[in-house]
Amino acid sequence: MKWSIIFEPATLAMYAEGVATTVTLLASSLLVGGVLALAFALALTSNVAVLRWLVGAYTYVIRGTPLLIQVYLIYYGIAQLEWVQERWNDVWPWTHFKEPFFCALLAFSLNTAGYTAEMIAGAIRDTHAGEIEAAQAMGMSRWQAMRRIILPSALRRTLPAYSNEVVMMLHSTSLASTVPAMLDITAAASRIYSDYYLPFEAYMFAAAIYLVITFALVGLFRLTERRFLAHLAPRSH
Amino acid sequence: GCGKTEAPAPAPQEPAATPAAAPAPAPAEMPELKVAIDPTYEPFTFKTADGKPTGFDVDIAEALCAEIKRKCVYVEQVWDSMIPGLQAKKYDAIISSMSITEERLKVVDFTDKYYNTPSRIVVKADTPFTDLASLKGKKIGVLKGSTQEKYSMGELAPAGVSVVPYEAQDQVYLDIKSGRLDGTVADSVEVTGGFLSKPEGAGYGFVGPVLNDKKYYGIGAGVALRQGEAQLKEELNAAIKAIRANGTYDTVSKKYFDFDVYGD
Amino acid sequence: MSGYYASILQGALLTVGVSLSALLLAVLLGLIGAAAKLSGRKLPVALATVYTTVVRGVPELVLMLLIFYGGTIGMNNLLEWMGSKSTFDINPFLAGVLTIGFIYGAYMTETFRGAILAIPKGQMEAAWAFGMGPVRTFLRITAPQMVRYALPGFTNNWLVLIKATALISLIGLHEMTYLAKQASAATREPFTFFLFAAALFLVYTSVSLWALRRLERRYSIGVRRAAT
Amino acid sequence: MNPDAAPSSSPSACLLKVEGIHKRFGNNEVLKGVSLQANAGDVISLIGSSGSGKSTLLRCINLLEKPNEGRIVLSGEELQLKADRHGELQAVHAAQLQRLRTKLAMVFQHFNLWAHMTVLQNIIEAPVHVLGVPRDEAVATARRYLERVGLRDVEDRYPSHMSGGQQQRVAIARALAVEPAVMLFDEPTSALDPELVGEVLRVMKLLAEEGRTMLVVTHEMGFAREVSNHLIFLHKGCIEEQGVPAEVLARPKSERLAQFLSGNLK
Amino acid sequence: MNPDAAPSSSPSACLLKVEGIHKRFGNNEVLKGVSLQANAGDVISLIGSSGSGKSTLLRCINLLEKPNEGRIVLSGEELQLKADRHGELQAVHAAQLQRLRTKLAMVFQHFNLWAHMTVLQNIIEAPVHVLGVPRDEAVATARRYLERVGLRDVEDRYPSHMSGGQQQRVAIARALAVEPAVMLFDEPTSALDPELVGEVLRVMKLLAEEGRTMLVVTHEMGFAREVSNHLIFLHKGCIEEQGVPAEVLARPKSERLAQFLSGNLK
Ligand SMILES: Nc1ncnc2c1ncn2[C@@H]1O[C@H](COP(=O)(O)OP(=O)(O)OP(=O)(O)O)[C@@H](O)[C@H]1O
Ligand SMILES: Nc1ncnc2c1ncn2[C@@H]1O[C@H](COP(=O)(O)OP(=O)(O)OP(=O)(O)O)[C@@H](O)[C@H]1O
Ligand SMILES: NC(=[NH2+])NCCC[C@H](N)C(=O)O
Ligand SMILES: [Mg+2]
Ligand SMILES: [Mg+2]
Repeated sequence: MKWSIIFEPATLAMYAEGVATTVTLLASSLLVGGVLALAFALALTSNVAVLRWLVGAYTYVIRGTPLLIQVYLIYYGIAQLEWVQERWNDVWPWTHFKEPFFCALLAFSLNTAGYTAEMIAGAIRDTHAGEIEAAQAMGMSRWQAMRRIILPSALRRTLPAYSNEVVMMLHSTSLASTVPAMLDITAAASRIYSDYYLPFEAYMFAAAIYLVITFALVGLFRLTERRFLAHLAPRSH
Repeated sequence: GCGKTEAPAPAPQEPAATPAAAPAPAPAEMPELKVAIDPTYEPFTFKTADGKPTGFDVDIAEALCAEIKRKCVYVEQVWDSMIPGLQAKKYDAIISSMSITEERLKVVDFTDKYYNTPSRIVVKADTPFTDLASLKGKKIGVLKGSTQEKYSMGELAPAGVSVVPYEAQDQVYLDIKSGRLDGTVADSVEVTGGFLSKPEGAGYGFVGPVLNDKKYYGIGAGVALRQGEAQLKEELNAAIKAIRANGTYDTVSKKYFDFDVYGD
Repeated sequence: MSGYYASILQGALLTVGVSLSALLLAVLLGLIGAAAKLSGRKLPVALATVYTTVVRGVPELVLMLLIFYGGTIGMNNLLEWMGSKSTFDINPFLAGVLTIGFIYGAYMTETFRGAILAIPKGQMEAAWAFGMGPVRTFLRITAPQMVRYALPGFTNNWLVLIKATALISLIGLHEMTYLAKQASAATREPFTFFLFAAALFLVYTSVSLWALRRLERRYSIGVRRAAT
Repeated sequence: MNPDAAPSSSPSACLLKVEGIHKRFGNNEVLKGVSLQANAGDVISLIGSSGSGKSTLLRCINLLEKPNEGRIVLSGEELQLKADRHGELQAVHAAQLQRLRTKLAMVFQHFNLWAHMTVLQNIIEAPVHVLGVPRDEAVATARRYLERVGLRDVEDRYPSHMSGGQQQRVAIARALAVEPAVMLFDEPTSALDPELVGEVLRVMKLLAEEGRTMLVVTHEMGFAREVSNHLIFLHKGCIEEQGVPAEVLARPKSERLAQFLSGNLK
Repeated sequence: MNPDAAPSSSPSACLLKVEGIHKRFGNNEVLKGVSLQANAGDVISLIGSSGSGKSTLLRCINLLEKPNEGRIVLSGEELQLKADRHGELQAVHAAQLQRLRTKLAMVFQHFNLWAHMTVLQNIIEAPVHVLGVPRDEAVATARRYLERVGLRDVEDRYPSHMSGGQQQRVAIARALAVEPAVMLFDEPTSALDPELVGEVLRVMKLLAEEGRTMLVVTHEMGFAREVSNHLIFLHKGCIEEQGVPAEVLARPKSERLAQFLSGNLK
């Protein structure tokens, strides 16, 4: 065991860069994925059959194939298409496909959007029918009931499942290490491992970092849930 | 195929074992030698479409195994974890164009070299080149954990070249083809076989000097072994001498190259 | 070219093999873990809690690398230190099965524990009120109902597990993804081969889903669904 | 099924008129032409055995259930209906339906309070976001009605943290807060213990005394007798008998009603 | 809390004796020393407002809830109890507890039918697997009791596919099928509509006439008056009043009981 190497400034700096990449990647893919997911969820629960079918097929494929392959498909696969190659030097938005960060971000966003959309759609469908009827009986329009009653209630109920999804996404970002030039926590560890031949120490340290971030995220969600899911908490009096 | 190097010695021994004796432990059976390869390195180490390892390294490995009366068993490994794998005893030797460098000698042992070829910078053939600084701003892909990576990080990156490490050399070619990279630093023979001679290599060529600075590139490719395996090291050194002497080396070499890869 | 397709198909067999073996291990660990967590005894509860939190707090990939590289080195050092000559040879198949089984055992623990807790207390109370002992109550009342409550979570875990096998390509097991990656690089046609591998995964997950739905239907006998 | 038996005095006073409601679920005809009308201040009890169609009738009145036939007139304005492709009537103008619904508050059998909102938020939701009442005004009204139903210091609690009787009363306050023309109650005391039943019924009695118009599905004969001024007995989707509660309950004409009333051991 | 008020005739006839039951949940003392006894053929009604401890008392009798103090004697055999580290009593011999429980059948407030078993499987489960009755005999008995509670052609149905009233009756049949010495009923008619209430109460009346011993938690004063021969009013964990039902109900001595009974508008 040579833990001293792990705690050298240069090594720590490498891990720090990894943490920065991982956190940026996580935050931005959750943001993009979240917005997409909301739109997809509305499509999944709309009464336009084509929309339901299209988005349904999308989530089915996303959830049925490994994220690693999705990453490869977007990073290496898209690059093979001549149609894309012809325009990615100057035609926006294709120019972005040259950047590894964008490819990773795209893969992760599309992936989490698929899972999150199904989660939200499920919560929308599970909204207590009586509560919707109460809204209708009060004279709310369809969209008004969706905006005032159904979505606020559904999004709140999605929170616990979503906190799992966020933790899983954090873990998924470790796949960014398979994209060249992405130095996330795992890539930093593997760099140190191959430079100093210290697999155990390098990955142990990375695991510890992930564990800390995971706990931080879980704690954050606990607080959020305490605030937004107060109505589901057991009676305290 | 890799059938070129036949092993005439053990062959007659096999019929000698009677079928009745087969279940009993046969001491005549050749012990295995687990050999690590990274088959993304045409023409040295690569795989045929149906998944068989092949290439110059593999043929040499077969020849060496035949000499020392062991049976080569190949284990595939990503380049940057070759040495950890060796230390973890996932295999006993690395025969995959691994250069003998000072740095590696600190953690593993090497046999004598079995070939030595220089590396080169490869970019679009019409790139104007005066010195390394003229490559400023170019994106150069290299194999993670390779001598070429060490060189690029040490010399090109300070000159303003952006160096991107890849998990395998053939992935570098994928990204050159797609246009994400401007070029690579690679073994001159390998890049000729794996890229320049293929359709997507058209328009690319060497620039700059021949690269063989010992500080980065070492003294040629050898068989890497765990430290302390003196006996195996000696056997293999003898075997290298033997195949160079008995012509096997030349046969294998001619199969792949029209020049002498052994170097001087 | 077709040689590559054939080899990827071969890799698919390996994927099936690894995932099924890992599943077996995960279910076993999950049952043990759930029993430990519900036992109420301090040591088993603590051990199981550490197991589930750490495993679920660290990316699978990192755990895999840790176990595959770090683990073997550690094992060999241990063997050497104990004076053993033999080396601990962990082949990628076994490593994959052990790692994935170990990781998903933690998820299964939570699923099984939740399923047992989800059974209304009254079901057990009715059994006790009729004079049934703890073992009979588990076998006749708890276990059959647990299957139903565990199935959705189990299905999820299984689908995630299947997909996680793709990660073992990164430690060198020659399953679909690994072979697709090699074929991609060798032929310089990544799109084609990754798409092919993705399709194979989709087939595998679809078949699993179909089978598990049937199983679920069998076990939901006696369950009323709210009208929608 | 004689409309003259209804407690109408002059047609002008008629607040709610429901005519010839038919409702089928698949092949099961649940309502077979039910008519009723309520004048301002009427309290109508709706009784009948389980499955006789009481809830369905109430739900047809505010179109939570689409009837197959029938007319609904509220304060002289007829709800415009047209048949959809399943032969069920739906509102021609969504806006009209929404407007009429604000005048028809419903207290559901299972309260249907919005679980993620506090008591106060539940009550001011419709006044503020549907009727456009200013927020503080709505809050003031809400507090007044909470007090009316005997609830204090509960406005920041969530429905799930209150007892059944309390939830029931919040639901009533929520309905009252939109100041509806007509209130529809669906078994407002089911699943309450006898003491809470008494409590809720007392609140409704007070509302009746104030002259509110109510349509109440109930199993409490005591309430029907003492609070309502008209009683309707529904049987298999038809009005089997109706009239002044005390009379009808004491001397049922139809055999079915007699049998229904004898079901109680009490 | 005078044991002489209990319907005992001779001590030998005493089937179930419960003495000085105390039960605390945390700091909340829910039962404060309740004693009662039942002779063969007694039907005891237990009334009291919500939260007064009725269910808890019933559950202490068969030790589904661990009392903090008290004795339980069934058919002259005392249940051996010892305090655990939380100060709650638990059975010394698990085997004795199991044996006594087979003589004390319980009908739960929420039925607690086993969801994964058909009606028939629910009923024969305990006779076959606990009492060791041969299967066909148990099936025959089960069918007999199903008929007794007025159920036919339901034996292969799952509980969730039946109405509340039907489930309730299956639960009664399940309890009867072990031919228990004493039956414990916890609000056996909650959540039923008036017609079904009558139906279930009739079944219990028949059982009473047959001389079954029963302890019934109920909100139905009619049942208490007409079927039971002893009535216990529980208030805040104590027996506030008890005696012959008709008398107690007509002339309650305690103020609390008078108030409780007036809660009904009926
Ligand atoms: N959404 C529905 N789909 C199909 N059938 C329904 C639906 N809602 C109600 N029914 C049927 O319509 C009939 C009348 O139901 P309704 O709820 O109006 O009865 P109810 O008089 O309110 O009874 P209860 O006193 O039990 O509440 C019942 O037979 C019921 O099964
Ligand atoms: N498991 C428990 N933990 C804590 N408190 C409990 C528990 N069970 C019951 N209680 C409390 O004990 C008291 C008595 O409850 P019990 O269920 O015996 O009332 P009950 O008389 O049966 O009422 P109801 O008529 O509503 O069924 C209540 O205040 C209740 O809140
Ligand atoms: N099979 C391979 N990929 N070999 C890479 C060798 C690269 C270089 N010669 C080195 O030693 O680092
Ligand atoms: Mg109803
Ligand atoms: Mg109770």
